[in-house]
Amino acid sequence: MNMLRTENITMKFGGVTAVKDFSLNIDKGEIVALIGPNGAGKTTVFNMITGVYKPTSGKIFLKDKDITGYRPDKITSFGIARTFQNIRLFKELSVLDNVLIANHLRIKSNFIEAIVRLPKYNREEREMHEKSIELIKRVGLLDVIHEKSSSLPYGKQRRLEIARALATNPSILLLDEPAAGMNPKETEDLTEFIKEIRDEFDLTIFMIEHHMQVVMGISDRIYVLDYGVTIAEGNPNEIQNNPKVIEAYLGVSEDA
Amino acid sequence: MLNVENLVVCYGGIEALKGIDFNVEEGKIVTLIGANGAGKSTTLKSIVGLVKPKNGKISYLNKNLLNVETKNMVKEGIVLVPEGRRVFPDLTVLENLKIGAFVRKDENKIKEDLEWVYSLFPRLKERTWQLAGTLSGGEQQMLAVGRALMARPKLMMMDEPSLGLAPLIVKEIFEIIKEINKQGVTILLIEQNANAALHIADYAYVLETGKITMQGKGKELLEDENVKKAYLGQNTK
Amino acid sequence: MTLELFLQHFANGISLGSLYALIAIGYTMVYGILRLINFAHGDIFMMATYFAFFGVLTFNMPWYISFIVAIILTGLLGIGVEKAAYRPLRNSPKISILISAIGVSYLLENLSIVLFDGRPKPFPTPNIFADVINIGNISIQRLTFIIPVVTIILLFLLLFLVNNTKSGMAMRAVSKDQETAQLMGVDVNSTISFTFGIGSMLAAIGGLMWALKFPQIQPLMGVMPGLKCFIAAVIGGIGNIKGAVIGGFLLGIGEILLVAFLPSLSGYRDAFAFILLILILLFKPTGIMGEKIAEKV
Amino acid sequence: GCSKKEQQTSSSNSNSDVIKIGVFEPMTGANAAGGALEIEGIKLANELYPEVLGKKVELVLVDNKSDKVEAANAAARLTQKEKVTVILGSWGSSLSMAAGDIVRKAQIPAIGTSCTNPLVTKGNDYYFRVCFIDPFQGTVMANYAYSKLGAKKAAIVQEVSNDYAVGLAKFFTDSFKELTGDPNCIVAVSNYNTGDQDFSAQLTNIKSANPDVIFAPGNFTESALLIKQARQLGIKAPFIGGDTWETPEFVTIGKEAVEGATFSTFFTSEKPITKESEKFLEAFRKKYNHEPAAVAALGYDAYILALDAIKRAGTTDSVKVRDEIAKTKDFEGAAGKISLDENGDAVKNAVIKTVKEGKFTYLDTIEPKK
Amino acid sequence: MKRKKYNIIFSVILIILLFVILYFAKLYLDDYKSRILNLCAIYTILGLSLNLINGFTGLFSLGHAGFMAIGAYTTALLTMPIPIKEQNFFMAPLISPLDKIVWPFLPSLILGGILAAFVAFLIGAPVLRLKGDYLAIATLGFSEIIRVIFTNTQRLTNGALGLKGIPNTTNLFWSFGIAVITLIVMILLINSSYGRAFKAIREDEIAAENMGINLFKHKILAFTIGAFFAGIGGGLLGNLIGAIDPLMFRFFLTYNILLIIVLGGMGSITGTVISAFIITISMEALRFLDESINLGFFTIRGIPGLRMVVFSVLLMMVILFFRNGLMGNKEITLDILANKLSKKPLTKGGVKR
Ligand SMILES: Nc1ncnc2c1ncn2[C@@H]1O[C@H](COP(=O)(O)OP(=O)(O)OP(=O)(O)O)[C@@H](O)[C@H]1O
Ligand SMILES: Nc1ncnc2c1ncn2[C@@H]1O[C@H](COP(=O)(O)OP(=O)(O)OP(=O)(O)O)[C@@H](O)[C@H]1O
Ligand SMILES: [Mg+2]
Ligand SMILES: [Mg+2]
Repeated sequence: MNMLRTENITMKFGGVTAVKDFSLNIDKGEIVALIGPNGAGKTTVFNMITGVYKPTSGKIFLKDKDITGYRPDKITSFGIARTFQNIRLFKELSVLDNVLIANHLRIKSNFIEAIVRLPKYNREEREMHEKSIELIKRVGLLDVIHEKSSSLPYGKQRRLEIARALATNPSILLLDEPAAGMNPKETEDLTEFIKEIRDEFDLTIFMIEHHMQVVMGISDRIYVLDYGVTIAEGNPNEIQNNPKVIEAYLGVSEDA
Repeated sequence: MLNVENLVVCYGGIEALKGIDFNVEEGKIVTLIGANGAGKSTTLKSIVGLVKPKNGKISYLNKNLLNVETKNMVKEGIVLVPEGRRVFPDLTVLENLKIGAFVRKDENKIKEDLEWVYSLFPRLKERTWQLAGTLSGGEQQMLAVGRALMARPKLMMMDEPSLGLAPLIVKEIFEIIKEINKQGVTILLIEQNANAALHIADYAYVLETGKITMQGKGKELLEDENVKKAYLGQNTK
Repeated sequence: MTLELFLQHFANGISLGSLYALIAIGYTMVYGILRLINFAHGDIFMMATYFAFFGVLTFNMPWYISFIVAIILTGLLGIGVEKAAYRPLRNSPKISILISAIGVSYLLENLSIVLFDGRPKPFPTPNIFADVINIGNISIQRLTFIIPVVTIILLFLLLFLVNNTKSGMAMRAVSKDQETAQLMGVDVNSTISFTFGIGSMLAAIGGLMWALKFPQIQPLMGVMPGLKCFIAAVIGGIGNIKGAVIGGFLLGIGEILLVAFLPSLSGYRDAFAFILLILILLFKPTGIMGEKIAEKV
Repeated sequence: GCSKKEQQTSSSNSNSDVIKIGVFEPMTGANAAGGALEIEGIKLANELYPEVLGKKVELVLVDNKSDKVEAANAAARLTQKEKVTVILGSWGSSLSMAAGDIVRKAQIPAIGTSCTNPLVTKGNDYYFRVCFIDPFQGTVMANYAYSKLGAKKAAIVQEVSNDYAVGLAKFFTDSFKELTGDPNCIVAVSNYNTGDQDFSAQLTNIKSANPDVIFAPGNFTESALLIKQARQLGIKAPFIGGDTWETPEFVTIGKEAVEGATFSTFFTSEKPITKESEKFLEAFRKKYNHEPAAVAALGYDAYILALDAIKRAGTTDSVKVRDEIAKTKDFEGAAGKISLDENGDAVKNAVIKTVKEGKFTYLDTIEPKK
Repeated sequence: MKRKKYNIIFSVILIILLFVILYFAKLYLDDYKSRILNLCAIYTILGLSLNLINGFTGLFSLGHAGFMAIGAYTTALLTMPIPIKEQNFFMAPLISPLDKIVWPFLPSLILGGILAAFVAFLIGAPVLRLKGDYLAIATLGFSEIIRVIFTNTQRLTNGALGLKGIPNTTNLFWSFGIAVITLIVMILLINSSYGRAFKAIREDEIAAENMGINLFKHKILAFTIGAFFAGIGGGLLGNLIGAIDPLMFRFFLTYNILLIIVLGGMGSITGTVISAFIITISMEALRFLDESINLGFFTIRGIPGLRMVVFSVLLMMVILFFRNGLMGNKEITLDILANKLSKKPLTKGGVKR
């Protein structure tokens, strides 16, 4: 089944074209990676998909529903969740609150019902708590559940971001450089973790990453952007041996 | 050249550094590796005086650095390439480079150094008049390094210069570090990319939750089983 | 409306607008460098007029000497205010600094009520400023020609300072990232002091021009001009020096024309500034010349 | 905790060898200047008449800060904590009004000094005043413009955010229309706000309407600037206004531009009206070394009227004192004879003054219409 | 769950206690002191409502005085007896049907709140798109616009003359009653899922939006609720003082409230309550500075204005020393209080509210 599809999306900032005619196709359950040099437009693709930017032209479909131009919160409610390249947690709030907040979009009680604490609201609140604690346990942060999120070390913050994204009940998860700032060991753990959550939460994953270990290790398919243009697409093997990709991005084959 | 003894730093009540000692010899590349939150950035920040240590000694060329204000570090010949590049986004590339030489008065020498930096990073020369904020991540990193070099440092400290960079650029950056070192600048390098860092380092320290747990020549640590397991991952060839 | 009447209104507008522009420049500069709404700007402006007043009346200085002394004293006052009230809060939440700024504003106002007493004082206007020039039926004060010239000269001086000098470069660097600027050897404290000094001296020049045009000074005289000129700065895109000049002229001329064409709405004049502000912000959320806040996600 | 302590101090305060008179004036804020003038008069009166009923009179000054919330607090403080017998003040009708209900509830009489708005005393048995009210002043100036200046067309520039100015403008308009019989006799109406300093647009419009006279009630600060700018724009028509103009600053700021500006007021030092006036003038000049403002005389009058009423009542019981104040008839004050009407407003002469060679010069006295 | 029940019982006891104390306060306190207490309660309401907007949702709004003005005028115009209205509007008659209507206090107050909220809703739609300082100046602008309109609409608001003779309905029970209700509503709101969403917006708008929070809806919700309580606070204030005019609702008023929340701690409910009391009482306590101090044989002449000088200096010192306010964004919760109370007599807790 087709999960996410873009048709020739283009993003221009002033005179600069950050992304040009990007077309993408991701099936349910796939792990797809997006790579390319710095400034190639990868994050911009994410931003268009999640509604942070409205594409200058082109269309985006989620499960064949046209979602182009919707607000980010709408898109999240349709089932797309994301993490950020430079972590954006709710810094002053606790780990638990961070995850609880991501449940808010599914709440049915209105604010008056919430203020007077109708049983309906209390039930919802209880369910949110249970689900959040479950998620926090899953990403291994139970011991720091009441800590302020900004006091966590970087790696844990990354995992919290993933837990928070999962709390929105997504069907597809967008990860922007999840391994940035991690050492090779941590990166390896993360790779495993991504695979696990894909299976456990029945997810589709679309990620941006510069660490080739991760990308080559778990992706089913890879898209390569350079100066906003798609220069290659294929499975890890094909990409690794694509001369264009080597020239623009990987460099002569040798491990980074 | 740089000597750190029993350095302790606290944020609020929490000890981020629990008494570390290390040494940077003149003309060498020394690297500090460690997991996230181990305290690597904190170490560099306390050397330049951005955070005040609770305890310990930092001496540089036999001078106590704790009494030197951050703004005077450059005059001492110490520069820091901060984590996350931190170029001045609405200054042009040229202005960013010039501000690197802010305290220098030798106009002629500054011109020479500008040419030197341009020769190291030809990409920057092409973009002299571009606003730094519009550069791509890799170019910004080059600019940050170039800006630091404009101060004619004796000791250059770099905090994760490869963060978020594409593999090709990472390679370039490490090449340049080696090159700079060859030209006589001592380097203290912090990296998550332990593999690459250890390859170019003369000497390395491993920092774990605020303590130095291991040290040795770069090549030695590369072979060390513990280091391999904790920092290099199994998949490394 | 006859052409003559319109021209008279227009001259009035230019006259007021250039005054707004002059004060707005100082406002916007301090904001541009420090990202701080310096609510005390209007009161610093008021202090300058008192300095000049006492210079002329108590110390019998010739007006030009007294003006220069006043401008320098005001610069020092600005530096002092920054040291005492803003510097200690440099790493605090923005709103604390704002509260402190408003606190300084109230302090200066009340202090001058205590020191100079609350009653208005006549400001000595040398005749070379006060002369009225008649062109046909249109009457224009000489000052009306002087103020725009001063404004434009200061505009170019300031643009030069900020864009083409080493101190200007340091100012711009400090405005974006104080920590890194420090690492480059920039003395953040003295750069900020310098900025405040210049900003306050600009306020002083604005204040003196204001007092020459409206020759009456009192402790609360800076409040309304302060607010209006802040609005002018925001309209132009706060932080942008050219924008401040545009905003000032737009506001001054707009106010006059509102009263001119719709006299029954003259009571709404103060609201006009805000309405213009809000309208412009709705179409250009960062003002006419303002930088886009392109937050990279 | 802290409330108990205050109660103690307040009970110890009510010791009875002094009689307390509250002075309720703006000492800070926008109206501070006016307040200061009145306090001058009150203090002088207190020096001349320091005792009543054999007891020392103590003035309790509170600052209403030119602010309504503060005014109410200040009044409450006088009535509750200080337990004064009478309250004097305030400059500024709105501030007096803020105190109105408080003094009525506390049953402590208040004597307004220069608050000329009719609403201050209306429906309040405990508020009186020693000045006349806005309608009278507006009428006086309309009469003056019509009969003395021979004006047929008038323009109005009013300070809209000042209740006093708006009131005066309205009563002027009503009378002037009646006098001329011409509904279109007001050729231009322009507004400005307190604190405005640029009036060029309003004045340019007025200039084009070409009125015979310009009525511009408002604060003296704004008015002086306004007239100055009018002259710079080449407007020749005379300016007339209300009592607020009578401050030295009006002349020092307006300089030659305000020459000929004419206004109604309460009092003149050139032509002592009563014996009390002479006494007041002599003492005032000696103490302060300058000419008294009209409101200083009113402050003085409010004080001596209060003392007189206490003497007549023979007690400090404030309800009895109130009744005595209400009975006041032909009381000789420094600013003329005072009779209080059923509202508690003074019925008295108005004085017309003009600026001549930089001095306020007496022009005429206008009797109240019966 | 047990803890929760215990908390509720405890709260109820505290509230009852508060009203018992108020009952005695009303009996024994003179007008002056009860006026100050009333002001404390009203400033608590205003502080809480502004804190919801600024402290919890992170919207830098300076428009509170405008909302208060709407509430104050609405309540006053609805509660004033007809003859008093006629007296007031002697220059130009009050528009109908307002000139014939007299409502009881509570519905007037609520309508005042609703109107303020409605205006906030209208204003919010365009303005809440702005950020930071721009939002601040735009909201300040709207509050000034409201004030200027009120100055110029003679037949609705009586213009600059203002309204006088507003019935003094506000008393300790009204003000504290509504303050307690506001407090409870705020606590319940802030600790609900909606409250968390507000805080998320404060922390990081972009992240919040990407987590599915409708920014506009939640911002306007916080803004409107805040304005509602500001309107109610304004209504209480008008009917406490008995006279209002447009000049009362200048920026200074907003500043005082801002001061309360900054001093108490942005994002702290208990901090707001504590600092509302501290600021209101200390403004009054410093009054002695303006007056002469009699030392028996020697009198120090009071300098008018000195009080505000000292007040400004004190404030700046407080801000310099407590950078994040007295409480930061922490709270004194009933749990903490309960622990303390087990060692101390109960009355202390009652006063704290
Ligand atoms: N809001 C914006 N305004 C203007 N230009 C933008 C904006 N966002 C992105 N760009 C530009 O678009 C280009 C692509 O940026 P993008 O962030 O997508 O790169 P990226 O591929 O994610 O790079 P990196 O690997 O360094 O994160 C860059 O040149 C960038 O400067
Ligand atoms: N300003 C701060 N306030 C409180 N805690 C801090 C602060 N800065 C750092 N820390 C904490 O100190 C510890 C060390 O941080 P540091 O930034 O030095 O780590 P690092 O080794 O550089 O890690 P990274 O790989 O994430 O850059 C971490 O636990 C971090 O959470
Ligand atoms: Mg990116
Ligand atoms: Mg680090």
